[in-house]
Amino acid sequence: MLDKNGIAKRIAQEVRDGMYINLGIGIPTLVANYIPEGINVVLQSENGLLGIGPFPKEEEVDADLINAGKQTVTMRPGSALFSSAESFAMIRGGHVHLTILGAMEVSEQGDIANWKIPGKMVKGMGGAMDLVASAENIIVAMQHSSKDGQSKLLKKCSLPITGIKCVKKIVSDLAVLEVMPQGGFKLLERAPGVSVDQIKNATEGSLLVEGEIPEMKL
Amino acid sequence: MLDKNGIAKRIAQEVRDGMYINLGIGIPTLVANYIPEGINVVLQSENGLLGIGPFPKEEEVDADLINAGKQTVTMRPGSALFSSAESFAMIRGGHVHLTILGAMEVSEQGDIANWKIPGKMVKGMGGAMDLVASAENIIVAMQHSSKDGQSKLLKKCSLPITGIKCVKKIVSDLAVLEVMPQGGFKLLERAPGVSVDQIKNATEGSLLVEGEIPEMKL
Amino acid sequence: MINKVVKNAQEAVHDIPDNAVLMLGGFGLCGIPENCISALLKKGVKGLTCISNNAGVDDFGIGLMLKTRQVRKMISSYVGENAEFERQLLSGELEVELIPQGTLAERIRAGGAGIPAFFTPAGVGTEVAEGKETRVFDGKTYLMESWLKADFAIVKAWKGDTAGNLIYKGTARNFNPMMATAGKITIAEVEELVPLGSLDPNEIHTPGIYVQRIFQGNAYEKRIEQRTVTRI
Amino acid sequence: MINKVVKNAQEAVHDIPDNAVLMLGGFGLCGIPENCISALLKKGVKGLTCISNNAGVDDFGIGLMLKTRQVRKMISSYVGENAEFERQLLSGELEVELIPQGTLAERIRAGGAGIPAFFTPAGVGTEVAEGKETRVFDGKTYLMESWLKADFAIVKAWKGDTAGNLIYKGTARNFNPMMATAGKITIAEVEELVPLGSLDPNEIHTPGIYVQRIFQGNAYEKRIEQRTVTRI
Repeated sequence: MLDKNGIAKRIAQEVRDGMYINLGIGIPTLVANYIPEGINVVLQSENGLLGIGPFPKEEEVDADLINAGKQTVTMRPGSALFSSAESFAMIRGGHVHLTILGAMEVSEQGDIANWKIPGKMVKGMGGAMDLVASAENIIVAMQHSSKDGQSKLLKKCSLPITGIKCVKKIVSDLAVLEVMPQGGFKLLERAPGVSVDQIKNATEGSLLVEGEIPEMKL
Repeated sequence: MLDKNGIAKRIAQEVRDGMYINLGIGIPTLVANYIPEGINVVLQSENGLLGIGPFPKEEEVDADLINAGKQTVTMRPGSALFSSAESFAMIRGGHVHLTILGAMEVSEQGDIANWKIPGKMVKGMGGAMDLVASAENIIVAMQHSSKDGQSKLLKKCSLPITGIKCVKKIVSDLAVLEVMPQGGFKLLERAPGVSVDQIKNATEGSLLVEGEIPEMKL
Repeated sequence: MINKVVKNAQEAVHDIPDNAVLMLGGFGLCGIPENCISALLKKGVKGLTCISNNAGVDDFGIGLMLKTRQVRKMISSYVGENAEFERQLLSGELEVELIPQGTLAERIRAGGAGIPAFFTPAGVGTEVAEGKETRVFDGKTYLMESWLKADFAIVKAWKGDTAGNLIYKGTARNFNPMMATAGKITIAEVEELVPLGSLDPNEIHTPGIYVQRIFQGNAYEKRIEQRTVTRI
Repeated sequence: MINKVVKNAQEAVHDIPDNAVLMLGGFGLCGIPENCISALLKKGVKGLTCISNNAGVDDFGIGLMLKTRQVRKMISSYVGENAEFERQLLSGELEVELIPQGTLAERIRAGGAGIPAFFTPAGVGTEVAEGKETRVFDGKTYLMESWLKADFAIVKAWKGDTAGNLIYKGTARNFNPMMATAGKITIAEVEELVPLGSLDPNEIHTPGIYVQRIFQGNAYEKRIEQRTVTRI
């Protein structure tokens, strides 16, 4: 089983040189810590920054420089600042190559739910609906099951959805899975020490298991 | 009868303090020379400048600073530069208060034609179609008749039109006229030395003459 | 140039009536018009519709106006950090319209740019699409969304001149530039009001044509929601 | 950051094939990509569709490519200053689509911003409206217009860094920023190519994400169409 940092570490392996990437709040933000040396990517923050750098030192903190999670950040050399309209023009126009975000549920069709639990919780969709409707390549970072053991990889989402048929890949605490164009979760890799049966039991949607499933290399 | 500078001078009287104004190519550009002292206005150039100043001195000429007529210009203190998309956002969004432009023909409904003579001449509409479709207040600077004596203030435009029901006022070499909401040219002022009959003869569209028509004060 | 300077926040908001539709710039607490929000609280104007990406936090920003119940309706994309906002929303005390962030930004831009409607893929197949026209372009489905305008747009900039030209700083730009274009009256509060000619025309983010009133704000708190630092 | 630098105009345009759809920045001769136009002339690529507000003048800018008959179709808003353009248009030798300038600018922005269609009042009731859907919003009639994209967008900026961030100068900005967003491949030629970190992130007009290739041009002629001076 992977912890949050483990999930982030595995997702970092998906990153290719030259990519522009949007990282969502939570685990996705951690991915930045594990991008290999020599891989040049640019991180986009939808509140108006290309080129997010590390968190600032105490004396560098600037209230006017935050990421989409409202955390104070720095800028790398070669950064650019812009408005929210320009930011989503970039996103909608397909200029951001990869979006990594969290989810409450994903369906075997690639639908994603992550913004609302009716009657209980409303965070709002923020930029997530724009991101999932626009990105060519979407990777979801999530827990495979809820705290009370309910699967979050479903036949159909039970919560109000954020976008349809958009998720391409999932990295959970248990596995790496691909969402197939015709539907279904194809098991690609197991987390260290996790068996195929454990993953089967934790997946409500159709799980496709073909041949030997390798363990992740982290 | 007014010459080009006379027309520009008369139009300058329509300008009010605090206005943002777009001046078309030709006579409209001359209007800037006659705006009274103490009247603060800002001139917009649709190629991306607010705050057009006078033409430059020889040593100030900058190839990267031109107006919509491709003439070299200067900037007044407090100017702003922007893209063509932003420029027409301003125009379309109704932020420019007054548009002054030339015309080949105007109809008594307020239609205007100024971009094409089929088979003979095509200048292109440039920004004129956007300007006439968007501005609250449009004043046309034009000759009342063509060189061979044909009226240019018509019942219906004979040339391909640039916009419908948009012209509010006309200042020609002969007269100042208002286009009535229900149609028709209402005569407001005569050019110095021009009689009402002369204007009647030169106007093909319905001319409304009510009471004594004063001569322009220039 | 045209002089747009007013004395202070109180004068800037003096004629905002009850039930007005307002836009307020900012993303989280970054780039919010602190002085005007204080003036609105003091003025006690009620029944407001506020268009703003967030609603501040419980005890700062628009959150303060939620507490005093001056807001009838919020139009936002994210509730996240504001417990009082979420409570009023879930209890139905506050009318809330949630809009995808990019759609919100583009609808406001459209309002300022004279574009009554446009098509976007955001929200297709979700409850955001309910009642909206959809159309397929190049094999992909899009929603038709309409422009947003406000009676008063209230923005915060870093520097501004007397003609209303504005420059923002860092990510405090966010929604401010679009909102500046979409108000019948646009009010800009700036950290530094500079004389005409002090700003480079090539560096201006919001041309003065969009701004009707400008003043230099004071005592900016610029509260940070998530102070995150690297420890070395 | 990602390094986008190529050696020169020749390398930048080396893979532009016959019959490509190009966007070329500039308004009149102001802000045109002089180096890339020269390279396209030398390369002799044919059957081009060129999207550009103007087509240069007879002996400069895109006008040169009209003379060599490399252009099959022009999409522009204004022909005015170009006799050869007007001649080829009137004789039917050249296919020409004339678009209102603001609509052209907005269609290009829409192409870059993932907005397949929008409504504008420009051209309602004129021949521009023929065959187009109209719709009434708030009592006013609008046309539906669609996005424009290009295989290659070629823009000219004043300064640029190795990551493709661009700053334009004066009114040479014009169509360049929107076009930079709307090319599958965007090529930027700049007067001055500066190292990463030399440009203030707050002053960048075109973020590098839109640019795939950048180089420092040389020998800019910057011809002036209407040199107009005040004599005192």
